[in-house]
This record gives sequence, C-alpha cells and structure tokens, in this order.
Amino acid sequence: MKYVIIGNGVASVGAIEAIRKNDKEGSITVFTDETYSCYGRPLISYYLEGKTTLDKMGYRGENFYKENNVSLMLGRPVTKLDAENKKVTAGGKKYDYDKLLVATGSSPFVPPTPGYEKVKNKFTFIRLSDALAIEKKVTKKSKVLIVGAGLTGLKAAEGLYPRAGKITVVDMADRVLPAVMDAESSAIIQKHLEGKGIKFCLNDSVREYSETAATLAGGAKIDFDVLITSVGVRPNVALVQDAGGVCERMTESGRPFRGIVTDDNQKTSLDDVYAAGDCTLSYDVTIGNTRPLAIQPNAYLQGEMAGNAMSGGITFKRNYLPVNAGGFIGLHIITAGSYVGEATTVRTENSFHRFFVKDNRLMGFIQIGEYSRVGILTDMIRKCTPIGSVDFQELIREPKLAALGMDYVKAVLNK
Amino acid sequence: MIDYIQPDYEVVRNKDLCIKCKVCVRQCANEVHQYDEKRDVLYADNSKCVNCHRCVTLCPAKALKIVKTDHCFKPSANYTTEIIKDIYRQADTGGVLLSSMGTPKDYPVYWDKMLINASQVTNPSIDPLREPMEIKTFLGRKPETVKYREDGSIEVEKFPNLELKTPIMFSAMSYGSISKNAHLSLARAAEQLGIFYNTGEGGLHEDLYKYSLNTIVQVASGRFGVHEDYLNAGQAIEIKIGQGAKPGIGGHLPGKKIGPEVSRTRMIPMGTDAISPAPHHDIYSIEDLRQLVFSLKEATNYKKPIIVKIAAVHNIAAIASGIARSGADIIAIDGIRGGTGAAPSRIRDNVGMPIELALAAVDTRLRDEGIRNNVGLVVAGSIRSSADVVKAIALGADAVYIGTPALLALGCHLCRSCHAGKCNWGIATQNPELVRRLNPDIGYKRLVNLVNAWSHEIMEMMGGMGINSIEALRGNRLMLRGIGLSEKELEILGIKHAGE
Amino acid sequence: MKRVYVNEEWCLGCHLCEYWCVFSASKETHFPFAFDGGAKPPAGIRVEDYKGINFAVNCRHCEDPLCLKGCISGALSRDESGAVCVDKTKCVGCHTCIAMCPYGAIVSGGDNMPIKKCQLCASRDHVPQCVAHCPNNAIVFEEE
Amino acid sequence: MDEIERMVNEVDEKYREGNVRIPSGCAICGYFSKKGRALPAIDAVDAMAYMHDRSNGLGGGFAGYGIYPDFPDHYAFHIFYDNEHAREETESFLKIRFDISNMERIPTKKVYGISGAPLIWRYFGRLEPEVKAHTELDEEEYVCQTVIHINTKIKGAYVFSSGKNMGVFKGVGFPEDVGEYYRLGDYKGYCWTAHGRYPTNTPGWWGGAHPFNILNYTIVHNGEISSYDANRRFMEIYGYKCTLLTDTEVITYIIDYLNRKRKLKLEDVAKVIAPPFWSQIEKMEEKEREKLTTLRNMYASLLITGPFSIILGYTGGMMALNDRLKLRSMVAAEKDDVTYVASEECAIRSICPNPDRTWSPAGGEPVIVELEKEGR
Repeated sequence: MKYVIIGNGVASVGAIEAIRKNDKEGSITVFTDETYSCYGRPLISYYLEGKTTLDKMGYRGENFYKENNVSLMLGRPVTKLDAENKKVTAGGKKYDYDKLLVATGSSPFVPPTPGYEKVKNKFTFIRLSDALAIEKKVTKKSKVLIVGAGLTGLKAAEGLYPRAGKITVVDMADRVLPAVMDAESSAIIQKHLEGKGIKFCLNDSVREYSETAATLAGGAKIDFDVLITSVGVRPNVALVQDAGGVCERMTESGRPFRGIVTDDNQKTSLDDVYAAGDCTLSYDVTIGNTRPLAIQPNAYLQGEMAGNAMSGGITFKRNYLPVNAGGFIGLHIITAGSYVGEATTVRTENSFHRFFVKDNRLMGFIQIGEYSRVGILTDMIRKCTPIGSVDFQELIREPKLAALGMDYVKAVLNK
Repeated sequence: MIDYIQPDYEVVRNKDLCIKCKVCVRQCANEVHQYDEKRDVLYADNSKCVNCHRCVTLCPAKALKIVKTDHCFKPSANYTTEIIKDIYRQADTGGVLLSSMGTPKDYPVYWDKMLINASQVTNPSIDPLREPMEIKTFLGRKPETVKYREDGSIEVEKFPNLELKTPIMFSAMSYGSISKNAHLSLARAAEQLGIFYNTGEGGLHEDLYKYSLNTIVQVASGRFGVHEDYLNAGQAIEIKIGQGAKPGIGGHLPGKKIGPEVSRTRMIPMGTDAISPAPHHDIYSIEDLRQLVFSLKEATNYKKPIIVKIAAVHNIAAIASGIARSGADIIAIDGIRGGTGAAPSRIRDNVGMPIELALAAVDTRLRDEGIRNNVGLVVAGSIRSSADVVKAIALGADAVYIGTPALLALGCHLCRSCHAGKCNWGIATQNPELVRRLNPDIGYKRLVNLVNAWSHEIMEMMGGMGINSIEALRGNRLMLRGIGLSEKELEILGIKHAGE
Repeated sequence: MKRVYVNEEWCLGCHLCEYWCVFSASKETHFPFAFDGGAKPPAGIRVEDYKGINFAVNCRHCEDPLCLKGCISGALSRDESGAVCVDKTKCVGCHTCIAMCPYGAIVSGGDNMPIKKCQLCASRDHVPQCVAHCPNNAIVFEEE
Repeated sequence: MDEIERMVNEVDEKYREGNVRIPSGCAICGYFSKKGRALPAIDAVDAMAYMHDRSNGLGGGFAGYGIYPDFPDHYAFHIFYDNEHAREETESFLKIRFDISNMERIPTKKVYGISGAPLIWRYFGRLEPEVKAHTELDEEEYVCQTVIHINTKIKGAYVFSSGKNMGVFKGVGFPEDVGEYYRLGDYKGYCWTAHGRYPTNTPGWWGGAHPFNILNYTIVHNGEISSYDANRRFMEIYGYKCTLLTDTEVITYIIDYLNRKRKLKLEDVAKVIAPPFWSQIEKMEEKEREKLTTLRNMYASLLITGPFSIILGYTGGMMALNDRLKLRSMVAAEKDDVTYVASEECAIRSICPNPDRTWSPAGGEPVIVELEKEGR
C-alpha cells in the first residue's frame, strides 16, 4: 500500500500515527512546501514570546518520521493531483499513490489594499517562516501594526509584546476576538490588553498603506515599522478542486470556498482521496452542521480519522466543536461551542464565566481568568448531555464529575 | 463549674514539618484539631484528645506526636493521678465510671512468666518449611469408644465439632459495639482463614449470612437478634454467661448507637438503649443451663455444637466442671484482661482472674474428673501473640479467641474510648462517616495476615519443640517452665520452674 | 495497562492523595520541601466533594486521549507504559488540553507554566503515590 | 551404709525413673516366627552386641514370648526387690491375690560389667477362683491393679514382667551383658525383642531398663517423644499412673488403652499413634478418610510426635512402628517364616546373614506379624 500525504501539519501526523497502528508495512510519503518537520502552528506566537525554542517546537520527537518509516519530502510542494490515475506531481515528478490524504491547510488572506505593495516589512502570521522573518525585523524600538484582532492577531500581539516598542491593532469589527467571544467578554480582553499598552483601532480598516504608515478609513494615520496582516485564512482546496473534487462554495463572505467536502471518515468525493485539517469542513455538533473549524485539535483528530479510514482502522462519526484556549499576556481564556441560547454568567474577582444553554443542552461557554476542569463542560457539549440530567448549577459553579451523576462517575472511574 | 480534669495528652505539632494540609482537622472525630483561617494557624484542643493516633498516623509530613502530659499531681503511690481523676469525674457526674477494652492494671501476665521448650540433640527439631506442620484443630466433644462394623469400618457416636485450620478464632464482638465494616472484615477473614468469628450479642446483619460457614452465633442474656434463622445461621451457638472484662454484669449499648440497621438486626426499637441483664433470667442454676443448652440443640437439630462462655471467676474449675456436664460441647473462658466495648471501670479492673490460672485450673479439674474429652476448651482474655497461643494450648486449651489483637489489626490504637462511639478508626462506632474509614478489603487482609503470621510462628515454635501436630502440644505442660513464679503459682499452672 | 481506579465508597475525603501527588511530582526527598510556604501547589489528582460523596479524580490515560490529540505543542505523549505524560520543557501552558479533557484531570500550572497532570509517578515509583498512600484503598492501581 | 554411699544413693534416687522425666535414645531389635517356632534368645543378645555403640551401659533388656511352655496359663511375675523385707511384703500380698504355683530366683550368672543387681524373683500364679468371683474388675484389670499396687505402694519392690507365657529380662549394663547375666542362652521363644539404652541423664536403675511391660504387652522403644506430657496427661484421665516418666511407659499404656480397653485393631492403633498427615488424609477415598479423621479427632491426644521406633510384643504378635516422619532408623527383614526388625541392618545380618528381603518401613506404617495358626 502506498500512502501519500500532502501537507506536514498535525493532520498529517495524526494520519501517520493512525496508519502505522493498522499498517506497519505500507509506504508513507509526505510532501510539503515547508522546510521543517511538523510543528504546532500556534506555537509561533509562543516562540516569539520566548516560551519555547526551535528545538522544542517539534510536534513529535526527532526520530518520528524515521521510526514510522515515512519519507518526508521537505520543500517539495505538490502541484497537481491526478485522481483518475492516482498520481500526484511534485517537483516535476509524478508519484503514485493508493491512498491520498490532502492536508494542505489554509493560507492567510490579505485583503487587497492600496499601497500594500509598498510596505517593506509586511508579514502574515501563520507559519514558522513568518515568525522567523518577523523576529529579524522587530526590535524594542519597533512600532508594530497588526491588522486583525482575531485570535491570530492577538496571539501575534502577545508574541511581540516583550520584543516590540509599540503595538497597534486594527480591526473592522467593533471588538476584539469577534469570532470567539461575545461583546462583554471581548471587552474584558480588550481592557486587559489596553492595560498592557496595546492600542486598538476598532470599527476601522486600513484604507491605504505607505511604506511605514497606514491611513485608516476613519482617518487616523498609524506609523509602523512592521506590518502584520492576520484577518483570516483561506482553505487550500485548489488541488482537490482542480482534480474535480467537491468543495463547498461560500458566496456571501467573499471567500471562494469554505473547504473540501468530506464524509464522516474524511473521504472526499474523489476515490481514495481523503482530506483533513484546515482545508476541510468539520461537523460542528453545536450547530448540527458542517463548517470550517480551523483549530488544531480538530486537525489532528481528522487526520487520525482519515488515516484510520485509509488503512482499514476503526472509524466513526466524531462530534467536533470549536475549542479555543490560550493566554493574552497573562489573561487566559478558554472558549468552546456556540454562543446561542440563554446565557448564564458567573463572575468572581478573578474570573468571568459565561454559559450558553439551548434546547436543554449546553451549547457553549466562555471562561476568562481563573477556571478549572472546563473539559468536563466541553465534554457535555460534545456529547449533547441533557442539562436536566446533571446538577447544572453545581457545574457552572465549579465543574465536577459528581455533578454529572454517580452512575457516570462509577462508569468512568471504577474498575 | 470548675473543670478539675486536665488533659491527659498533649498534641505536639512540629511547625517545621507541618504543611497545613489539615488532614488532622478532617480526620479527628473528637474535633481536637482546628484550623483558624484568618490566622492560617492549626491548633489543638488537648482536652478532647483520646490518643487514638489517627492524626499522627495520617499526617503525611509526620509533623504530629501525642505525648503524655507531664502536668502532674503531687506524686503518691497510693492516691495516683488516675485515682484522683476518677474521684473528680465521679464528683462531677455522680455516675458509674465507664471504660473500654482490657484493663490497664498491672496484674501479672503469666504468659510472660512461662518459657517454651525446644529440642536439642536428643531429638530433632522439625523445620516447618520442609516438613508438614499440622495445626488443624477440632473443637467439641469426642467419642470414647469405637465399634467395628463387619467391613472393618468404624462406628462412633457423632458429636458436632468445629473444624479450625488454625487454633485461633475471633472473639464475640457484637454488631453495634463494633461497626458493620469491622464485622465484615472479621467474617471475610474467618472465611479465608478457615476459622470462625463470633457475632456477639448483636444479632447477624443480613449481609453477613453468606459467611455462615465461618460464623458462631451468640445467645446472651438480652437475646438480641435471636431467632430461628439466626440460630441456624452459624456453625455453633455460644451461650454467653459472662465476659472477662465484666464478670457478673450485663451489657449496655447506648441508644445513640442503635441506628436503623442495628435496630433491625437486634430486633429492638431505634434509639433505645440495648440493655443485656446481668444474668440470663432463665438460668439461675446449672440445671437451667442444661435446659437452655438442650433447647438450643433441639432448635438446631443437634447439628451445632453449643459453646458456653464464662468469665474467669474464683470458682472457675467447679463451674467449668458443671458446664461440661450440662451437655455443652465447648467451654469458652474469658480472663480478666479481656477487652470490652464498654464496662464499668471498677468491675473491669477488679473482678475476675487471669486466664492462665483459670485455664490451668479448669484443664486439670476436667482431667481429674475424667471429662476433659467431653468438651472443647477455648480461652480468651488477652491472647496477645502466637507465643501466648502456644502456651495456652500447652496448658490445655484447644483453641483461643482473640478480640483485642483482631481490633488492633483493623487499626485500633487501644485508646480505650469505644464507649464514646466516636472511633476514629471506624471500628467501635456506628457513625457512617467513621464506619467508612474501615474498608473491609483492607481490614480482612490485615486480619488474615495477622493470623497467618501467628500460625507460622506457632508452627515454628512447635517445630522447635519437635512437635508436628498441634494435638501433641495440647496439655503438654512439660513444654512449659515457669520463670519467677511462686511454688503456688507453679502448682496451679501445673508446670515446673525453669531449671528444674 | 495498569490504571488508577476509584472506589468512591471508601474515599474519606482526606485529600492525602493530592499531597502525595505533589510530593511525588516535586522530586523532593523530604516531604515538607514540596510545600515550601505552606501553600498547596496544584496536584495531578483532585478529590471531589459533592453532597457528602468524595472521590479522587486523576488522568484516566484514555484510549482516546483528547488532551494529547489536541495538544498544540506535542508536549503530551504516551510513555512506554501507556501513561499520558507531559514534557514540561515543551508545554507552553496554552491550556487546550484542559479544554479537551472530559474528566477535568489536567490542571493549570499557573500563568506561563506547564500544565500538571497525573503521570502515574512513572519516574519515581512503581505504584503511584496517591495509591500507595491512600489510607482506605479508595484509589487502587490495577490491571484493566 | 557409710555416709558417701548414702549420698550416692540419694543422688541415684533423685534421678531415678519416676523422679525425673527420662527420654531415651537407644538400640532395639526384635524377631518373630510366624510358624511359632522356638527361636533362641541368644540371637537377640548377639544382635544387640552389634549395636553396642547405641547403648551406653546404663540399661539393656529382652522380652521373650512362648518361653514358659510349662506354665502357659499362669501369670509370670518377674520382680526386683531392693531387700528381703520388700520381698516378704510382696509375696504375702501376692499370695492373697493369686494362687502361686511356682516361685524362684531367676537364674543369673556373674558377669563383668553387671553390678548392683537387686534380688530378682519370678512367680507363676493364677487368679484364685474365689477372688475372681468377687472382684468387679475383669481379670486383666485385676492383674494390672496388682502390679500398680506393688510398684507404687510397696517400697523396694518392682514388678517388671507380668504376662502369660512371656517374660522380660532387663538390668543395668550393656544389653549383651544383661543377656549373659540372665543366662538367656537357656531360653527359646517364638518372639524376642531387645533393647539397649543410651539415656543421657540418669545413673540407671534396674526397674527403669527396657523392655517395659504391662500384662502381655512389651515395648522396646528408641526415641524421645515430644508429645510426652500431652500423652501422659490424657492417659491419666483414664486411670493410668505414669510413675516412671518414660516414653516407653506411656507408649505401652497408650497401646494397652487403645488395643485392650478400646479394642482398636493394632493397625488402627498405629494410625492413632502415628497418623497420616491431614493433607494425606484429605486425598484418601471417602471411607478411609472418614475413619482416619474420626480416629485422629477422638484420640487426638494420643498422637505421638517426636522421633521413635518401637517394637511392641504381644501374645501371638509383634508390631514395629516408626514415628510418622521416620526420625529414627528402623529396618525390617524377612527370612522364611521369621520377620526381623532392628535399629540397624547390621544387627539383623549378624543373626540372619541372607534375608529374603529387607526394607525400611515408612513412617507411620506399622509392620505387624502374627502367628499363622492357633498358638496364642
């Protein structure tokens, strides 16, 4: 059996680990345009921040590819997929496959803005190469402009916080983290970051760039030495799309595609072609439908599912959901699910916890500051546990297994 | 009112070691340990401490110890601290002093004044690791004569006997005086060990009927929990006449210990005191005893041996002789140092006699009267080690009952506060929170370990004597020599002095 | 694989498991040194107390470890024994695993610090210390 | 008696059997003709001489069966007297209770190595019919009571043999010297047992030498039993008085009790004295298991532990038995109709150089031989 994997992110690793559980013999070849073995992409902000180092960033051990007998083709992007003949083209050469995984991830989207081409130090923030390039340009005196106040933008801000002189963040939305927070919680984060000296220009956008300045739609002018654009990503669907695979189109947002369409086992519409990770769609249990869920845990789980499907392992329908966790200069958040239905908020001196309940189910939560054992809640969302079957008041006070009922506790903890 | 009583013990906390984990606070049912949140300080109320070592044992930092206070009265060999305090207590309350477990008084421990023999040269000692060493014991009446049938098989009169894999049983301790988990531990251990535990006068909890093959059921003066199924649930029935720690008086389980389960098991209303009368009101003489013995035999189809348990009192030999003639199959004798869940202190500390003397006197008397083989003889009342067992058997006992050592194995620290019902070790309590502290899974294994260890030691000592079967040790008083005993004591014990 | 199981019937809520866990993870040789200052550092095991019921929860070392699969840095992995362990030099403290663990068995090590979790005391002793020091067999370490 | 002799006698007295517990290590042998042929006693003497090192000169003795064909129905009392006074007292007691047909000094000869002999007499007597009619006791019990009375109540007298058509010859000295002393060359019988003694803690007393006898039972024994006091105290429940404090005495009583009084077959007596281990009993088929369990339980206190090899002589039979661990050597052999048992094979081969077979009986497995035809 010849397995070919396009892409070198965690979906790829998930697939390799799953395949090797089921098939110790088949050949596995991984093509990537990157020149590093797999690393967790979100680590790049931690790298800038100094919380990790290049030698610690490997997602798996040094010998991972060797131990799993994987040919890792670094710097060798796949340029064409011939699904009919089961071949991929990379570096001008054609390679046969029996099972193919497309884990091409996503690419940063840079909105067309006048003068952007003039900017000297402009970056996106998604790959290690981005971080390494930014690192060279940023000094303690640097003024950094970040376009985009989403997770990536704010993590970039956090990463650069100890290194840069001044950081300004611009976003079209009226609040930070518009995709993962509601208004009230956004305000908490914004206030915290402002307290750390980060400046926000919200409800605004860049009208025009000069070499070292941006003029905003609202009229303000912001000088910068380094520009980072992080307004969002686009799934890399071209290979599958060109080969005739079904991808979901999204008209209203302006993005051409939301992602490659797969079944529950990550199989695409093409025979023996699977897809996983940011380039695909996921089944979001909190909306009961598929949507792009470009978060790393999903990428691994989908890669693993694909790997199992490709190599005859156990497959099943997983419930995915948005989960985000991370700190913003000392203030941690964990969020999960969708913010629909009735909200309940529990505030303490050091924490803000908000829960969303709909149809007798916990649909989502936002936790800021101190929190504990929130995975218990995530699991409730994932499993669609009826609220009526648990002591919900206790759970939102302090998550605990006992509040889910002793039958459950015995089932999971007793021998 | 002035409190005349100063604490007996002091809790010493080593602040260098204490990590303020507060396990002491959580675990002390007497509420000795307290935590002051505002000052972040742990402190102790010594007056409540009974010196049970729960806190000391559980303290992960080993930061605690309990010391005897050196606060003192003016020393007197006559008016001792204990005497003075007892007088204060009685002046405070006007009541009878209560205590628990065996007497702390300094009566002679004859076990410690007898030495065991061993083989040298003229005959070989036997290595129990290499040779069989038999300690299986039958308890009960033995037939004397054998008739041969035509086919050469033998015919004898059958008497019900108890078969023990090792000559050690667990003494009667009632459900009520000890917890269900303690009972469960005893029952499971007895099952594993091939011996018997004894229900005491508390009936038999329905969950314990499954240990029937290793159960002795007791019938005492209160008749608590006695019904037909109960009588038939065990392998033997013990009529309790008396107890070594409180000869001549009955029992008293306070109403606060009579919760729903104890109430159901004892067949008495919840919350009422369970008072066993001093005598059985149907036994005012030895003939009456015979009637009860045979009533019980009748009720159980003559399938179960009847044990009569008595406290060692002055006339013990004659009493035992009477019992042996009453139809009883086994006599159990309990000495003055035996334990109790609650007894008036003055009785516990002053009435009765040491089991060693009682045993020797009874065995001798039954032999003199030619009726020793009519009964099994079990002794109790401070059998503290395998050496005590060996000595008891050499003096003439068939087997022993152990109570206090069994409780110690379960975690008891002999704080002698059973009567308070707040046993921190989950043994002598009915408080569910405390009862839970005794996990029978652990408890029974510890009991099994203890008895197995003793059995090994018994075998070692037997092997040393060149004896490989326990019956050859029974009554083999030549294997004992007294040390530091008077002529009279030697005479009663029927042994020679060391060197003779 | 040998796992830690819980008998809630026998848990006394004494919390000793938590302290022994901290001590075990601290690699100190003298117990109190693991608790300098008296404050209890986070432990890989936690005793729940709910309506009079107590039991200890620690990592189940699941068949399908969502924490490991969700980890952004690759700091979580299985050791040879099958235990899910954290490489403290790789963990960046993002808390994704805390968000993922269905049992709430992973705890924050503090801001910017690696997370804490049960590692089955793999490096210190054969029997996990919470099990070894449970006074009532409320936590046991047994084959599945 | 001068002072020193008196003191020596006092010491002797203090350590004499009965005043001190005496375990013993020894040599034993025995042989038995199933056809009832009269075998020479001198073979026993020779065999014992071969095991000289197993004795220390403080006691030796022999028992013969079928040796008094002239008085087959008379009780033959062999009695030691310390002095004439004891003899007179004893004889007057005996004469009241028995019809004495014959009385004589047992013939002896002077032998180097044998000294300090008491007066040794024998009497052949039958129960006075009148007495027989009046006593509540059966005849054997009556004889026993007589012996016990003499031995305990008459100072200086000791009955050391009291069976019919059998006799014990014993004394202080090496067994071969004792044999010569009693002129055993003049005796023949279908069964002989012999004993040479190696006690460690006694000066030796003629009455304390072995074989030990009660009625027709004689026991020679090699060993030191550790169950002694358990056995003794049990026997005393049933009226036996263990006056000598020796293993041999109590073993004899046990056999007398079980075989004569309780009518247990000898092979079952062996199973009481040296029973199989419980672990073995548990594996037996049900009937046997039940029997042995019952016997072990009811006569628990008669189990003998510690090393022993014994040869029991009785009218018409001989039984050899080892303790159940076989802690003492004992070899058996057969040649034609004769069965031999001895502590050492050399002793057997000294009198029977080419046996048909020899074997080492297992612990607790009795070797029992009895006369083939009527001849008891």
